[in-house]
Amino acid sequence: MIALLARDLKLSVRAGGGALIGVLFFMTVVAVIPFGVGPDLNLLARIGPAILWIGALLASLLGLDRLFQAEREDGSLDLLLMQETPLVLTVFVKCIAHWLATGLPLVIAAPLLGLFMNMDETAIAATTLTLLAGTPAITFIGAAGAAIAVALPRGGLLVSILVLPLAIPVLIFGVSAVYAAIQEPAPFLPPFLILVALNLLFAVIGPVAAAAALRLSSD
Amino acid sequence: MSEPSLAIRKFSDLANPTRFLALVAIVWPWLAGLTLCLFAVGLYLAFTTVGDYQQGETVRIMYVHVPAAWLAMMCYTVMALSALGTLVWRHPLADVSAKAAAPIGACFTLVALITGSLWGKPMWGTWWVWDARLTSVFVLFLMYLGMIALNRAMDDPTRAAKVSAVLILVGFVNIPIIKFSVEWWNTLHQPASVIRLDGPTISAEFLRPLLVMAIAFTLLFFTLHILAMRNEILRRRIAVLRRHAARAAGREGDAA
Amino acid sequence: MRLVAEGLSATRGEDLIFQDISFEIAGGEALVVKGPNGSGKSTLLRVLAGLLPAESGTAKLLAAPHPVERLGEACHYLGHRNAMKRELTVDENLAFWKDFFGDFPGDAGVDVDEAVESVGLGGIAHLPFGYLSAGQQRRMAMAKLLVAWRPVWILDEPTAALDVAAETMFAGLVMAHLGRGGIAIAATHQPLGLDGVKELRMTGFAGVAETVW
Amino acid sequence: MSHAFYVTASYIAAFSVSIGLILWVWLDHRGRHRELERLEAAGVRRRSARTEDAR
Repeated sequence: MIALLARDLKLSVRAGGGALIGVLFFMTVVAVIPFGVGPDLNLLARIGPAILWIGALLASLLGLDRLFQAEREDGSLDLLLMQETPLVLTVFVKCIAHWLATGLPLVIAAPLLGLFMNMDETAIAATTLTLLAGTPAITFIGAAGAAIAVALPRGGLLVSILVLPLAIPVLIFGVSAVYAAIQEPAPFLPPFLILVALNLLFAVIGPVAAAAALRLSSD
Repeated sequence: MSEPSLAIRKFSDLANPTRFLALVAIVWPWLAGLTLCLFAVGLYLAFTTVGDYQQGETVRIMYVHVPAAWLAMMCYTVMALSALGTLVWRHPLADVSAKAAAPIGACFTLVALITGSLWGKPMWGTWWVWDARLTSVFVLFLMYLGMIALNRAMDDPTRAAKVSAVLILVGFVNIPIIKFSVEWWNTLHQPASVIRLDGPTISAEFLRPLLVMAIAFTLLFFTLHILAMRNEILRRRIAVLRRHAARAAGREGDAA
Repeated sequence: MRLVAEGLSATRGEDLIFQDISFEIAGGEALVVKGPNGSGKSTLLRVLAGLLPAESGTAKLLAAPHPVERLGEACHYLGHRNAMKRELTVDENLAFWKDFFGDFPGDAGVDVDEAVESVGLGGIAHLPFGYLSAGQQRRMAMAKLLVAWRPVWILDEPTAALDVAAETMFAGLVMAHLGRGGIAIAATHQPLGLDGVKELRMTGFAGVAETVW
Repeated sequence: MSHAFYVTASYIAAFSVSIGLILWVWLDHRGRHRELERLEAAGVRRRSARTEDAR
């Protein structure tokens, strides 16, 4: 399993890997927002957390379609399916590798973009923390969508369409946790704990569903 | 100065990468030494001049910020010239040059952004304002990153070079438009109270260290650029050798 | 150890690809599946590997050193695609599969260098897989069969892209595998150069399946 | 925070990014050089077989 993790990480940083693209997309999307809404620093500070979250959500969906498609194209998927190792575990490890390569850079880039959005220290810390807790959930639930779309010739866009509605709860609790941290009366912990719970739940549902979909779509 | 001679040779009788490598081996220690000396002088000057009465000590940030911003633009110009070389003269070194310049340009742009932000915090009280100049530099930074990503996404280097040459030129043509529209957008929104970067005209006292630092940074860029080009040439050579190796092994396999 | 298939049939979409196929292979024996294009050779192999569900019938490995739930766990499957990553070197690819497969109880796979030597391509394992020619890539995919032990080899057109020398080499590998008590099932048009093998002839399209529609 | 802090911070930032660049170029060169040597050790040579220029 460590071997699979190491291989996927290696593939994502080698030439042609997608590790850089996601974070670049994230930066571009967030950078474009002020051109739309205007450089009003107070307004940007107010909507900053939401924009960072939406940007991170879109960016983490970006490379998701390749998660199983690449394995299928060169025939590796067949061999992964045949082994004694439970397929759920294989999918889980692939999700972890994918998150480390694409999700974690987003979390690291978030504080910098927070500065561009003129957010204060609390807001930046809260956004980074919630992204750290929330982006794995997006990857896990996205894996299910990627597995469902794996057999389609042009599944890339479809994955986003399939997964976005499923990721709405993550977005809701992620953003509301950040706003709870900034605005005084609302407590931070309840939405954040729900976010963590969602993460754990999706860590189970996602791989199980993805494994089932992969078995069924094999032909 | 070794700089002009290199430029002349680079474009005239240096079609051959091997010749280029030989030249780099001679030139780069001198260039690096000169860069080091200039940096020593520049840093000495930068820390001995008195501070500006308005901006205080922070004026010293200018000595790294302005050269980095200058390099960010110059590097893009170098890339645009290389892109022309790739597309028009099909010079084999031109695409190597463009590819090697992208990460260096991105790094200097990053320095310009960071130092600009560090300058802005004590001046404006915030790390970042969507000032026209800063924003344009940020857009330039994104363009550099996009270029690097494009180069990494394609595994055939010569094809990647041609495609990214087109992108570089499109970007180069677009830069004035982007700059103009960002400025227009900015004046549309910007409240007049924000202090602009230019401030009072720079007096000769600041100009001297600034010039020395700018030349030092430029030389640093060229040193790094030719060394990065050398790496890129070696990388391509390795790729060719590997293909040779694979083919040679095939022939032996048939003979056996 | 015996591989027993009883009354296998499989469908693709509405078509019944084959029906009621039964055979039995003991350790050390090979089965060559023959038949015209579209007769269901590949489908049969994928059913045996557990990649497609069988419409009816079973395939089991009996008297194996380690009881298996699914036949696929005891199998190597060499399909049309090589299952190697172009970006990684051959060494990295093979080391990954060796680690990921693990050995089936009863025997052990050889290490990566030795496997590369056995397919006759020693010395270029440090190259990225994408740099190799089609034939070399195929041979490296065969080296994958050697790095981890599996008693059953399922081979789908294994020598399609290979020249005569490589075919002979591959026949040698299969014979060595049979000599260790393994089982090989191969679908092929070409004669594999194996002696003393069982043959299964697929007749082709078996009709339209009875459906609920 | 004092202005000196911002000045030193920006010099440190510029310095570390430059060092990072130099390090990248140097490590890249060492890696490529080693690969080339390994290839040559394996008997793969360019037809013009000029190896000194690789340094």
